[in-house]
Formats: sequence, structure tokens, C-alpha cells
Amino acid sequence: MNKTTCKSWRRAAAVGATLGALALPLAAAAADAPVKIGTVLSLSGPAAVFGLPERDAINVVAKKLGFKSPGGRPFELVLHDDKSNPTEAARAVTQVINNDKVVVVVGPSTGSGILAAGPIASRLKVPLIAPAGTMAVGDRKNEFWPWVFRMAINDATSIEFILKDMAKSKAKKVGVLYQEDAYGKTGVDLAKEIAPKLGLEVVETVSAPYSATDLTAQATRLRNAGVDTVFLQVSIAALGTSFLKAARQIGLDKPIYANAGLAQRSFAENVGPEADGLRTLSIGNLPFEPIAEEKELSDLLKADGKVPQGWGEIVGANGLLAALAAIDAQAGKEITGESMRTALEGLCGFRSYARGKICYSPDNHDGWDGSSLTIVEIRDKKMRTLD
Amino acid sequence: MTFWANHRNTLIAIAAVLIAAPFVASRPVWLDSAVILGVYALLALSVGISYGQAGILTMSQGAFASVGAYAAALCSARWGWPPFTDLVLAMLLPAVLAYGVGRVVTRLSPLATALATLALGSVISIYIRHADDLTGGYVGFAGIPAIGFIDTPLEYAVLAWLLVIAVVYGYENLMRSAHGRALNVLQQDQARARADGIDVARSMSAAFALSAAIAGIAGWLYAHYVSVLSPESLDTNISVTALLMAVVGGAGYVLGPIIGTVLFDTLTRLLPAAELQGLFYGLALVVILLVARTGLMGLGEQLIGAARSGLGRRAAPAAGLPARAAS
Amino acid sequence: MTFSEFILRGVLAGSIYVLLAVPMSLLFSTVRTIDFAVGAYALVAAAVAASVGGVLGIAAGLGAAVAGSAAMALIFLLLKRFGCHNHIIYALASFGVATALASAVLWQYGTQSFVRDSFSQFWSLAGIRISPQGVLNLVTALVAVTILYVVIQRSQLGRMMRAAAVNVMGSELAGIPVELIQVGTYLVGGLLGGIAGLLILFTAGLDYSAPLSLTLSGFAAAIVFGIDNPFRALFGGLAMGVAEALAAGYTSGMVTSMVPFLFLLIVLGTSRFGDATVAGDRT
Amino acid sequence: MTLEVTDFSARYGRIEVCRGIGFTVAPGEFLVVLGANGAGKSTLLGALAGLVTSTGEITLDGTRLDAAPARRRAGMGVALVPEGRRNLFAPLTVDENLQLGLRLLPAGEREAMRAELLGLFPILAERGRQAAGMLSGGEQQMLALAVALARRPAVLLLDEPTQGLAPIVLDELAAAIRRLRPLGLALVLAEQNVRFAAGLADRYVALRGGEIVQAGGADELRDHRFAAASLLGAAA
Repeated sequence: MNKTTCKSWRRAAAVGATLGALALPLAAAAADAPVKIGTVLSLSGPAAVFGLPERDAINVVAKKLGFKSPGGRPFELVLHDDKSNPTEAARAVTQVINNDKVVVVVGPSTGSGILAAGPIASRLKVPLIAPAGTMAVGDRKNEFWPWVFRMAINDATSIEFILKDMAKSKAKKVGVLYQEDAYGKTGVDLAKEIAPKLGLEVVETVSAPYSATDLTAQATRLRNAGVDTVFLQVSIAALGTSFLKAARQIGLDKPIYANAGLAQRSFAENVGPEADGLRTLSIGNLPFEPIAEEKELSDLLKADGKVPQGWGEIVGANGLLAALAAIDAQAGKEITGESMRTALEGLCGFRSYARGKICYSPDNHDGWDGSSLTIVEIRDKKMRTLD
Repeated sequence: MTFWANHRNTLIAIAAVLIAAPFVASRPVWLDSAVILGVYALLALSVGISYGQAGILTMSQGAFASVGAYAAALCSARWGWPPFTDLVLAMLLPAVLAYGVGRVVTRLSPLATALATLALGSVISIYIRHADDLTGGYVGFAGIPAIGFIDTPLEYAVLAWLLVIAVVYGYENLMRSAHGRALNVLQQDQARARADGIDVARSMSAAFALSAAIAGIAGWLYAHYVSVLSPESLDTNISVTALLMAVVGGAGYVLGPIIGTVLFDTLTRLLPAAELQGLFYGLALVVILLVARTGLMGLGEQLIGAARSGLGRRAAPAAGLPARAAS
Repeated sequence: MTFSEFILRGVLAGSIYVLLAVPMSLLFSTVRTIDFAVGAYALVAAAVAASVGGVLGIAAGLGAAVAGSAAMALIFLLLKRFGCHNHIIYALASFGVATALASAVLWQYGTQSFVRDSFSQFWSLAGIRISPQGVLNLVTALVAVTILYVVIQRSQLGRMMRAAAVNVMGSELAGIPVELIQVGTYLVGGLLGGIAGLLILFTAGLDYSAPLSLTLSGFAAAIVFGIDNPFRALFGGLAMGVAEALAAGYTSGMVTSMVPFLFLLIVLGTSRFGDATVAGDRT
Repeated sequence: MTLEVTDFSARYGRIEVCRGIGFTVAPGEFLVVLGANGAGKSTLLGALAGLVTSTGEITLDGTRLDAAPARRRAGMGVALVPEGRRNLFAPLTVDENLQLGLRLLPAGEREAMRAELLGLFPILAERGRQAAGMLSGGEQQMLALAVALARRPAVLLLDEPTQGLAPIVLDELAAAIRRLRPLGLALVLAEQNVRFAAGLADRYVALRGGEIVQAGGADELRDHRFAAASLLGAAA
């Protein structure tokens, strides 16, 4: 258990004892203390699927480094839960910057959380390392654009990648199932936009709320539209399994592709034989076939008693490594949010747990290009990397 | 002296804010919290009026706030209305909506009302999620400008708590007015209220509309302060939280919702940030309900009452802050 | 063909709602309150059953769900002992229990979705392929509703339940163990919620974020045709399943997601369900 | 069995409603508790049945009842027909109400008791499948009596049975109550209607302000009807 959680536990005990007494936060640290890094991640709510692996990876990497950057600078992590909610995300970011005096924040986990926290980061002049693909996060029109660095692959790149794979088959007519949230909606819009460029056509789209317990009606509608192939823009694993079961039941016997939302270990392991052959986009293949760099992270997690889940860990760990690389780039100097931002903009090709190279520049805050992406196929409850 | 007697709650609120102000102003993080706390306090107060006074157990305050917030966003960011003018629409729109719904729900039992308002809130939020052109859909609405000259967290914090005090003041006056007395009567006994010539449905709907307008103020403030809105910004969770805050503090008391807000917010911030937070939150809620089922104000009143009679003094209704005894 | 297919699929999907609706209907008719934790009992049952596995897992899952409802029943009793007779407070407390249970599942099992396979063969009904699991769900719902109907309408226990619901003082005078019955109702709610959870586990799967929406779907189904009779919950659940299937088949996602809530609003706006006189006094 | 009440007080919260009550009712004896509205009659009966907090002793042939909650006193031989016949379950049918009443008897005796009750109150046999709430006031009072009697109680507490009934029904009701004599139970009847009570009771106690202010034989009520009326204040 890491330091921050221990502190939280003590706080919880205090709550139990006084229940309602207004405890004053502890005084801010002294001047020569370690560099503070905020992590504002979704530890509860629907986005916890990614937020928890992100947190786990950040914790094990920090522990392995002995809370010292590769360049030897001590650092400290301040962990907050954004509860998958933008209001909480904005509050947590304000809190870690103002109260805990962090110089960089990894998070929030969700696109809408980042959008809500962006203006605050920009006002308080502390950069966010944002682990989400949402296009709007990287929109240059945002006033806060200079302060947000994406630590993920943007959705347009991702969707083009998977649609290209789809186009290799003879499929022409695509049906899309998307979940009813920002992730699902932006995904389906991008798919409609990109598909024609690749000779595909989105002929039918259906959606489902998080709570749907039965997707046979949606699957039937896609079948009746005569689609050649189906694209799942879904990150709630229960919706994915529900759809696959429904598709098998109603006889929708077509190749199915999924965006990175379903590249999760628990999805692959829990879903039945109906998932065999499902092709999913992923950043690396940490849980099942890690390449050398990923293997190291995977081993670290296992040594800590964690089970690698998917690309959440890769994104989280690299978020921390990017922050540390930026810290090391300013060896001997006083570090502020502004200096972190400048350092991040000059960061390229630092040591990371990823297939592709991560490069930021004053003109490019997207960091990753498609080279980190891979397509995995689910077979026998495992994700197999396709070459 | 009469002003003191008639506006005790307002004066207490002003005093508390003045005492807290120097501490809060000294820490930037508290300033931010103070603004959000102000938003929550307004929402909880709106529950206080709706549930505590009119008996409408509402679970749609978050939705009313988001109607107000999106109205503010559209007026200021898209249509370029001058500062503060959008506040009118942010209050009016939820109020009109609530009045209409109020006419339907006033004949329902509290639990049925809760469900009806919950359903209403859900329908509103689903509409917001799907009205891409108007609200930005799931992705949300960014770039909402500040309110004119009000720009720093300090200025927002001052504005937020001025609004809270103004609402408390208005609330107190309302409870002293004919309308407030009518609400009191129909809370106790609807049949008697009808016999007294009170139009029950209209009276309750008006109170519900007022509470929605206050929620709209909260949304307006939120939108301008955070500058970004998304469907999850002011969702059902916020509605439930506001309800819990009001009930925990004492929904029937003017200041109860504010006390509940401060307590709840402190509690959730002190709880460990991890998977188990929900467990602690749930347990804390249950414990609070067990210990203080008429809210902390009710508990305090009981304790004061007990202490007084223990001392052999006159066992009068305690130094009353209540607008009426809680149910 | 397509239309009848949507209807059939809706009926099969609706049977889950039935199992969630029945405990709502029972609890409302005996205690006049809502148990927000019914969806959480479903989650707990599914999570435990999935992790233990096999027949033992099913038993353990149901046991865990009932244990969850026992915790709620205990809180209910404590509230009563502390002199709280406000039905809204019971409902708010159940909200706390629901949050706590979902959080415990998240802590213990993580964010995985719980799903298990039951049947790999499908039946064909007039050219429509359906899973035997769907039929099993429907049969379970029918059996549960029938048993409850017989118990409530024909047995001494059922008479006592109905008596305790309408007149607590009269029940005390008649020597009816009112609290025992109320606690029993909470436990039955846990059991039925647990069964619903197990069926979802084998049908579509669910994860830690499911409870509240399951509860709300169940409640919507419970009140569509009136809350006082499990048979009405049956038709309510099935009707909601059909409405959702038709909406998913023919309309946009917006309408599909609005269906349960619009149902609720229309019913509350037009029926006598919510009338203070029918649904208990204002407190 | 003999009901003995000694130094008995009852309270709602902090408000004491009855003080220092004491009386004895022998098997087969009918005692009427007279008093105006608010004199404490209902509170006294409620407290005897265990619905209201009380202090003091209640014994039934020497067995202490006062520690038991209402639900247990029901099984120990006490039956209360509260004001407004609120021991009935309005949406349940007449038969179902009776079955709930019979529940406390051993299974073997229920059928015989049912027949006996229908003999005492023949109207109920015709109304078996109707909801109790749909009966007329007089019929409801009969049913309320039958339900209370179904468990074969030793003590029957009857609170204002005449309330809300048309005068024409009163004779019928009085006749029905008179038919209970052979059952040998101790009956405590709270009434404002002195004429009605005088026709039934053996003895009376009069309550004012929660205390017994007068007691005597029922013949006093018949002989000094007007004196008794004045003792009740505005009643009768």
C-alpha cells in the first residue's frame, strides 16, 4: 500500500472518530521537499475500468524507482479520485495544484474530466498529462491547449487504424454499436466520417446505455440492415459481452471489430467462445503477449500482486515516465508548472513502456502516433497479437 | 431587535461566512472549494424549500441546475448576451419547467414524487446528451466566458456566498409571508389547507418552481465558474447528493441544508480515494441517518432541549431556527 | 416477421425486469418504502456466483445477496428502534447500502464484467433463433410471480403481509409479528434480486456500475400497471422489455434510453398509483 | 379470568394522560368507563392493550401482563376493539379478517369458533367475500367484535363502539354485545353514550382529567341518569 493511501486511511479513521468535525488539511510541505506529481484518475464510476489500472501501474513504477526519478530527483505522488465525473475532476485538479503544490498532473482519466480540468490547469499554470483519446481534448481552439499533453492515441488515429484492418477484408457495409457516452458518440461520428475514405460505408448505427441487460434488439437491427461487418465502439465490457452473445443468438454471423475500449483482460477472460475471432485495437498487449518493454511493466505489476489488465497500465506508467523525464530535463533547476510545460514540449523519445516513440513539441501535444497501436484477436479467452 | 428575531438565520449565515472568510481567503484551494461548496449549498437550499417546506421530495435539482447552466452557456458563449442577463433565463427556464411538473406531482406521495422527479431529471439529461447542436451532446460545451468583471476564484467565492446569503434571506422572508404560512399549513394537513381556501396544487407548484429557480442559479454559477459543461457535470448523482445534504442537515430548517452541505463535502473529501470510498460513503450515510434522522439541526435542537430541561429551565421549543419542525 | 421478433425478444428481455420489479412491489405493499439496493443484491449475487463457480457458486451468490438484504433489514430495524417511522429515511438508507455493496464488489473483484455461459445451442421458434437461457429467464419469472401470488392471496402468511401493510396498529392487536414480516420482505427482496442477478450473469453479464440502473428499471416495471400485485409487476416488466426492444429496433438511441423514464412519468401522471391516499400518507 | 388493574398510569411521550387508575373486572362482568372527550378513556384502553406506554400493574388471574408488548398481550387473552374499529383491515375481505382473528387459536378449534361467531353475528356470513371497508358502519362494528372475539379472549376492551353509528343500529349492537354474556369474558367498555352503556354494564367508573372521579353500580346510571350526565360534562 502506498504512502498516499495510508494517509487516506488515517484520515478515514479520523472521520470515523469525529464524524463531521472539520479536520484541517495538513500543512504544505517544506521548500526543498520532493517534486510533487498529482494523479487524478477515475477510481470509481464507469471509467474506473481504466483509472484503476492506470493507478496501479503508476504506483508500481514509482515504487520500483524508489520514488526517485531516473535522474535521481526524489518525487512524491498525490492521488485523487475523479469519480468518472467532470466536476470532481476539476475539483481534484484544483486541489492537487493549490493544496498539494504539484507541478504536473497525470489525469484526469476521462475526456470530459480533462475538458473540465483544462481551464483550471491553464489558469494555475500546471500541465496535464491526459490519458484519453477524446478528440476535443487536443483541439487547438481550446484556450488551455498549451497545457494539455495527450498520453494516448487520439480517436481519429485509432479508428482509422481499425477501419483499415476492416477494409482489408471484402467487407463494405459496416454496422456500428456504440455506448451512450462521449466515448461512444465521438467514435461513431468519426467512423462515419473516416469509413468512406477507406471504401467502407456505415449503413446502420445502434446504441445502448450502460445499463442495457439485453442487446438482442440492437443486434437484430444490424442483422436486418444487412451489414457485412460490425464495429463496436464500447468500453463497458458488459455491453461487449452482451452484444456478442446477442449476435450469436440471433445469427448475426459476421466479422466483428472493436475499438480499444474492449482490449481488457477481464473482457477476454470472461467472455465466452462467441468472442473468438473478435478483433480489437489495443496499445500493446500487456496482459497476454507483452513485447520486451511491456514485459518489464507486466512483471513489475505481477511482482506487486496485480494482474495486468490492458493498455490502461501502459498509458498510466508512461504518463508518470513522461513527467519524470520532464523533471530530469531540468536537472538542478527549480521546477514549476510552467517549467514542466516547457520541458514536456521538448520531450521526445524518452524511455517508455511502449512500442512507439512518444514525442511532444510546441506544435504537437498528441505525443503518440499510430506506431504504438496493434490489433489483437481474441481466441480461447486470450488476446493474440496479429502481425 | 425585530430584525434580529425575524432574520436570525440570515445573520447567522452572514456571521459564519465572515468568520470563515479570512481562513478561506488565505488558501487558494479553499477558495475553489468555497465556490463549489456555494453551488452545492444553493442546490441543497433548493431541496430545503422543495422538500422541507412544500413536501416535494425532489430528485431533479441537478437537472434543473443543468438547464440553468446550459441556458447560461448558450446565452453568454453563443449569443453573446451581456453579463448577468443570462441569469434571468437560467432561473426562468427551470422554474417554468418545475411549475408544470409540480402541477402533476403535487397529488403524489413523497416516494412517488421522488420517482417522478427522478424520471424527469433523467429525461432532461438524456435530452441534453442527444441535442448535439444545442448542448454539444455527450462531449459537452466548452469556453463559457466569465461573468463580466468576475474572474478570480476569490471573486467567484464572494459572489457564491452572497448568493447563498441572499437566498437564505429570501427564504426567511418567504416563510414569514402569507405564502410561507400557507405552505406550513398544507405540510401539516392538506385537508385543512383546502378548508382554509389555500390552492394546494398551486401553492406547492409555486414553491417547487422557486426551488428550481434557485437550482438554476446554482447551475448558472457553476457554468461560468467551471467554464465547461458536459452531461455528467450536474447529473442525477448531484441531485441525490443535494437531497442527502438537505436531509442530513435538516431539510425543515432554513440553515439545515447548508450545514449538511458543509458536513457532506468535508466527509467525502476526507474519505480515502479508492475503490472502497463508496463503502465508507454508504456506511456514513446510514450512520448519520441513524443518529440524526431529523437532520443535524433536529439533533441539535433535541440536545439543546434536553440540556435545558436538564437544567430545570423552561422547556420551550428550542431557540428556534426552524421554519417548522422537521417531519 | 421483424416486428414479432422484436416483440418476442422484448418479452424474453423483460423477464429480468420482472424479477427486479417483484421485490419492489412486495416491499412497497408491506413496508410502503423502496429498497434502492435491489440492483446491488443482483450484482453481489452475480459477482460471488461468477467467482465461486458451479452449483456451489449459485448457492453462494444467492446467500450473499440475501446477506446483503439482511444488512438492509437490520438497518431498517435499527432505524425503527431509534424511533424513525419515516419511509423516506428507509429509502435513503437503502441508497447508502446500495452504494456500499457496489463499492465492496468493486474492491473485491475489480472492474471486470461478470458473465458466464449457459447454453450453446439455440432453439428456433417460427424462424426466430432464441437462446434457451431466455426461455429459462421467462419461466423463472413466471414461477416466482405465481408462487408469490399464491402466497400473498391464498395463505395465512400472505394475509398477514397484507394486513401489516394496511394497518400496523390493527396488526399489533391481532398478534401479527409485523416487524418479522417486514424483515422477511426485505430478505425475499434480496433473494429475488439475487436470482435476477444470476440470470443476468448467464444472459448478458453485468459489472459493478449496474446496480442503480437495475433498481430503477425494476421500479419502473413495478409501477407501470400498479404496484400492489406481483402479477402487475409481471406485465409491467414484460411491457417494458417489449417497449425497449421496439424502441431499439425502430427509433434512435435517445428514445430507447428515455423509455423507462417516460413510462414512469406517464404512469405517475395518469394513474392513481402515486396518490397520497393510495400510496401511504405524507410523513 | 379476572382482570386486575392497580395504580395504573399511561403517557404519550412526556404527557401523562391517565393517573392512578385501579379497578377489577371479574369473568362475565361488564364494566363501563365513562368520560367526556379527552378524559383519557381511549388512552386507558390502549395502554391496557399495550399500545400506549404505561406504568403500574395489570394482572390476569395473577399473571402480569404489563411488561408484554401489544402483540404478545393479544396471545395472552387481551383483545381490543379500538375506536373507529381500527382493528379491521379494510382492503381484506370479511373472511380474511376473520381468519386473521382466528389465527391465534389452535388449528383444530378454528372451524368451530368460526361457526360460533357467524352464529353470533349472522350478517357476516352473507358478507364473506366483501372487502371489510365496504361494509356499513354497523356491520363493520360487528366484524370488529367478531375478529376480536375469534381468539377466545379472557378480556375484551371495547372502545366507543357507538361512535359514528346511526341511532337505529345501536339497539342491534347492544343486543349483539348482550349475547356475549355467556362467553364469560371480562368486558371493559369505554363510552360517552350513557344511555347505551347503562343498558349493558354491571358497574361503572367515571374518568375526568385522566383520573377516576366516581365509581358504582350500573343501577346508579339508570337511576341518576341526569346526575351521571352532569358528571360527564357535555357528554350524552
